[in-house]
Amino acid sequence: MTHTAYVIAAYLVAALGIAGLAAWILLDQRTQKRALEELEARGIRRRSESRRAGESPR
Amino acid sequence: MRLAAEGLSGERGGERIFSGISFELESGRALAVTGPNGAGKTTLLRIIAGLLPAAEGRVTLSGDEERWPGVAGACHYLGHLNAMKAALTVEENLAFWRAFLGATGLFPQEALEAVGLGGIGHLPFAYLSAGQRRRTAIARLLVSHRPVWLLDEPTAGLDQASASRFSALMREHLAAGGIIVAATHLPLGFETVEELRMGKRQ
Amino acid sequence: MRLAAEGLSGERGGERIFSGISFELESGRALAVTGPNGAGKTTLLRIIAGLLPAAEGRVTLSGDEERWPGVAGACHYLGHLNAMKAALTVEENLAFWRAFLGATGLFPQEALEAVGLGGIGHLPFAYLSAGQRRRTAIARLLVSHRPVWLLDEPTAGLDQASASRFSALMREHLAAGGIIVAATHLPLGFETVEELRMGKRQ
Amino acid sequence: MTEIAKLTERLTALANPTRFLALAGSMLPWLTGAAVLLLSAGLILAFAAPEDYQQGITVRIMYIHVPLAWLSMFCYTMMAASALGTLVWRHPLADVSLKAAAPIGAAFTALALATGSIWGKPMWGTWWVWDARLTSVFVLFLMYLGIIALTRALDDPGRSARSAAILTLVGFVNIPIIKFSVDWWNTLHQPASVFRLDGPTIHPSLLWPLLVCALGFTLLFLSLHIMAMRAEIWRRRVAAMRRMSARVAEVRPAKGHVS
Amino acid sequence: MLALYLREVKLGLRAGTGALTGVLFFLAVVAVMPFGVGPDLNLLSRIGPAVLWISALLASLLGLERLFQADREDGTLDLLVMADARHMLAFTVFVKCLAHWTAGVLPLVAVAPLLGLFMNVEPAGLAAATLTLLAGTPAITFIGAVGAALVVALPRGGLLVSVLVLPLTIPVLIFGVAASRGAVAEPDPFLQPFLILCALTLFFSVIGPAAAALALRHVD
Amino acid sequence: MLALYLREVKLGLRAGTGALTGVLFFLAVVAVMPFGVGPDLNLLSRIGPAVLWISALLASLLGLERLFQADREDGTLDLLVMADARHMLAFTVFVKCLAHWTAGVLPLVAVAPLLGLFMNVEPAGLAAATLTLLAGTPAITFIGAVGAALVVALPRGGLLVSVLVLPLTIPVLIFGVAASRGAVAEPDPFLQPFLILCALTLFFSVIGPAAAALALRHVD
Ligand code: HEM
Ligand SMILES: Nc1ncnc2c1ncn2[C@@H]1O[C@H](COP(=O)(O)OP(=O)(O)OP(=O)(O)O)[C@@H](O)[C@H]1O
Ligand SMILES: Nc1ncnc2c1ncn2[C@@H]1O[C@H](COP(=O)(O)OP(=O)(O)OP(=O)(O)O)[C@@H](O)[C@H]1O
Ligand SMILES: [Mg+2]
Ligand SMILES: [Mg+2]
Repeated sequence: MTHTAYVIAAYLVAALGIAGLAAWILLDQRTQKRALEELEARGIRRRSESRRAGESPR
Repeated sequence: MRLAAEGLSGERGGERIFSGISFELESGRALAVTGPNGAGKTTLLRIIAGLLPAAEGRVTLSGDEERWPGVAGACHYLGHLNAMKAALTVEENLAFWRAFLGATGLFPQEALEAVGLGGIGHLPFAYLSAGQRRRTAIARLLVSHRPVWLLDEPTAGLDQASASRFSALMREHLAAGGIIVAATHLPLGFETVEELRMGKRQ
Repeated sequence: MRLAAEGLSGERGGERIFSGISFELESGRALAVTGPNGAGKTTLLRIIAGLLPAAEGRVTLSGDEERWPGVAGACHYLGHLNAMKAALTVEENLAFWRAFLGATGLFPQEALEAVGLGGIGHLPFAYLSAGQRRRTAIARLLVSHRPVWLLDEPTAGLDQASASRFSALMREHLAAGGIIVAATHLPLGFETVEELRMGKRQ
Repeated sequence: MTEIAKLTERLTALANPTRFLALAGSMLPWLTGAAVLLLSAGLILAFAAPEDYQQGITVRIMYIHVPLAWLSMFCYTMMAASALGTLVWRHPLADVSLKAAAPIGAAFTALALATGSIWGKPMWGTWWVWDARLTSVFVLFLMYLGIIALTRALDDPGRSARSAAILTLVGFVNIPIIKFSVDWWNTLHQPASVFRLDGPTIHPSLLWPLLVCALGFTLLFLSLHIMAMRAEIWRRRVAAMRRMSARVAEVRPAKGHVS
Repeated sequence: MLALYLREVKLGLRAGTGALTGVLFFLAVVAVMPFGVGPDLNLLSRIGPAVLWISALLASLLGLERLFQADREDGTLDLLVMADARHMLAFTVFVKCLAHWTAGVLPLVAVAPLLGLFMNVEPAGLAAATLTLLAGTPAITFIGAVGAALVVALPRGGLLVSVLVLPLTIPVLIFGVAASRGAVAEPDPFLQPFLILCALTLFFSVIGPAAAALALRHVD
Repeated sequence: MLALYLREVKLGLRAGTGALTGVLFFLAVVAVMPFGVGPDLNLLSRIGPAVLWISALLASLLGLERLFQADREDGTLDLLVMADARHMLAFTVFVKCLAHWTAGVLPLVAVAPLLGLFMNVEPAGLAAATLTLLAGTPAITFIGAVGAALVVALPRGGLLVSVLVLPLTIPVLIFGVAASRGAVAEPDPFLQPFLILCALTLFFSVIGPAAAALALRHVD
């Protein structure tokens, strides 16, 4: 049943690919969030925050 | 004719460089924009010329709307770069700009004489010295008429004689009802000038 | 150490631009080359730097032959162009020149502080204003030691503060036994200067 | 207020990154959960479904291949919509959406290609043929990579937004043309060797699991996309704050005044 | 506008290495093909038009990245953008593309028959290939302009331009080759793909400059 | 010198995120090929090595003419020439060539095996093609450097001279393709053209930088 091997390979490739993509995105998220928290902890604020309390799109 | 800026703010790379700049210039008036390096003089000129979007505020030109409907179209912009092709001769360069911008000014040869370069029209632009290049770029202002001149350090690299010759050209332009906005570190050499000092930056 | 030129003549495009120029500069002396646009100031500097062949005459550097066997190798040349890559950051640019020219001077960050640009080492060179670019090029003179500085309109586009900061740097270099040859239309801002006026051309 | 103006306003409100972040934060767990649930249900159904009489067990590849292929096209459509948002309404969020979607789209397209290839080996006897559909998917993949390369090459967010949007739109206009031309090309030279996948008219027993899977993959795509958008927003804030902190000591925004 | 066209052509011929390098590359590709497929003249003549088209496509990419970059570096681009009111920017881009094509691609089309001869393509095929090149290559330049405009802010966009542009040019290539083949291989039609090719060129002559102008507007 | 090498590579890569662009470029060229010659896998696998070589040639030519021009336009070239006493100019040129090759051509050579997937080239042919590319493409860069230097040194005449120089790349191309073909097509030899290819590269790696340095010395 070599055909089963192809099915398994396809599922494996898809699973690995999606897992890799998800891991990359999650990791990226974590890195950015950490950096942001660290900067905020150092007391740096974005301009829009320092200008008014609310948020502006840019 | 009147060039007006209201509450202009400029951004570069997502960062606010200046804000709240307003001025009004009638025909025949000049504005000298001064300030330290990096203050945003070039940014301001480019915003007026429409080459950069203003973060806030706007620039308007009023007085002769059917002839000059937009600001950009009514401006000559002389930036840090000369906008000439090194491979073409001086005269070819000027002739091109004259044809492209509208043949409403001097002929290339006359314009060259006005900046004191009468004899070198046939040289490739690449062969000119730094000051001669700048003067060629100045000659470009003369080959086609525009009421507003935006000049970014026009006299950098010019010798004394050329600088005063250029002052005379600017005075003439003002006398004919033109408007000038010039960013500069050096005195412009005439009197009818308002000054806009831009902020202290490193 | 002594930089001497004997009977130099310069040609451009087969045409004699100047001839019979001689001078001698001891350690600690500066020469200001002045003259109208197209007089041949840049040409003279490039001949000294070995970038152009002299039509006649020669340039010699004597005093410390084993360390500085040739003239070109002993010179810093600051031309009209800044010799920086727009795509690299200011600090990368300076670090490269430091490594390439020999790491015998300040670190990039120190050099940047010396020209008053301490905070912008991380910006791409393309983002700098005209004056900031020039000051970065000046910082290049500091990252590697050369006894002779050849400066071509070094202060064009600098604001007042930067120009006087640069005068101070030049004075320091002279005080340390250096030699300066500077082509300029503006006063250099210090006293130990000899002047070489180049001929009248249009 | 006209309908359009109202719509625009609502969109603008949603374009506020902070509001988006809040919304994303509360929605993400549900979305991800639903995606996982649907996907597992779909796959169980898929393996419970009968084998195809012609293709045998390999038909199971369909349950991942087809949703991935659909999503690769769906993703590009969404990017084109975002591009319009950037160019017409100048939403900051539209650009974030485009930039975040590109790598996901590229990955899905690559997986569609890979699973298709793996399916092709037993079915057609070769990993790859220059068949019309396969070729246009391959070209789509190249365009994804081109967009990624462009967004990565420009570091200034504002500038890269416009560039990427223009490229995406030009590509979007071009995709039907490519599809059409590739069809033409392929039928022209080699009518015999073309693999027409009219296949078995899909039996409901195969169709239902497929639809469930497709929905699951779509939800998965959406949650990945929202996460990537969130990361991108944070990245931009970090970059802006770094720039500010580098200069904050020496820079005060200049106030102009005419003397 | 005529002034712009003439100047660009002059520059292309005078300074840019583009044109001749293009022809040279073209030559190299055609010269190396026989070594690739072996000395089978029959096969060569069969793939002849295709080889001509592919090398023309690739050769048009040479120098394309400088289309706007050179103007940006010397400040010309600013003035072209500012003149939008007088000369619509999209039209300016159109004229620049045309000039680039005249100076860079047209010489290549001109030598195509010669190279076809080397590859043993029969006269009808040669004429068809040349004709399709003439009708189709402008489309490549127009598409390329979009890529060039997108990377104008990048210091070295060379490879990137071709990466962005190549996938988009596939339809042009397909119909170009189809038409030139149609002229020789009997059952295949010539006119239909040729007309589609012309339509493509017209289509991209509108889309390309418009998109490029959009990208150039706020380059800075 | 290492600093120069690293900087040049960085410059080459920074523009288009480097390696990705190289790979992508290659994929794009390969993708375009079948549209020209048709989807016949047999034929494709035969011209595979030639296609590889052609795309490598194109990639090396793209941006090559800017090798010194960019340095001249921003004033870097002056300083490189003046540093002749510290770093011999010919060696500087050599390093620049190497960097150009690393950033522009090497990524392409590295992904050459991917070709197998799409063009059905057999493994031996693929290995041979990759090997010949690795050995031969530097020669193209070295030859190109002479042309690039001449264009900078003689803005008017340079064009003509560089067109005289660039045809030298054709032998490299021919031997490269011949060697990669020799590995698969039985009667043809592999070793002989391959050795000639290596000799060409060595020869030009000396001649090229020396000639280019000579041309650059009095650029102004
Ligand atoms: C690399 C190879 C392949 C690629 C890139 C590919 C791509 C695609 C795409 C883009 C679709 C969606 C088409 C649409 O909905 O209009 C699709 C659907 C489909 N593919 Fe593939 N495919 C590949 C190989 C295969 C193979 C080998 C088979 C089976 C023998 C297969 C069977 C199907 C089926 C049954 C559908 C769904 C039917 C439909 O929506 O028309 N594919 N594929
Ligand atoms: N393309 C750009 N991207 C990001 N920042 C930029 C860009 N161009 C300029 N800047 C920054 O904007 C600020 C203002 O620059 P601008 O060129 O307007 O100054 P300027 O007043 O003209 O100075 P100078 O007198 O030196 O010409 C500078 O700090 C500069 O670093
Ligand atoms: N590459 C060249 N080929 C031919 N002639 C040239 C070349 N470069 C400069 N010239 C000519 O040589 C003369 C001297 O030029 P040079 O650049 O030395 O002047 P300069 O004194 O530096 O002027 P500036 O103050 O404007 O910088 C000029 O008349 C110029 O036209
Ligand atoms: Mg400025
Ligand atoms: Mg000078």
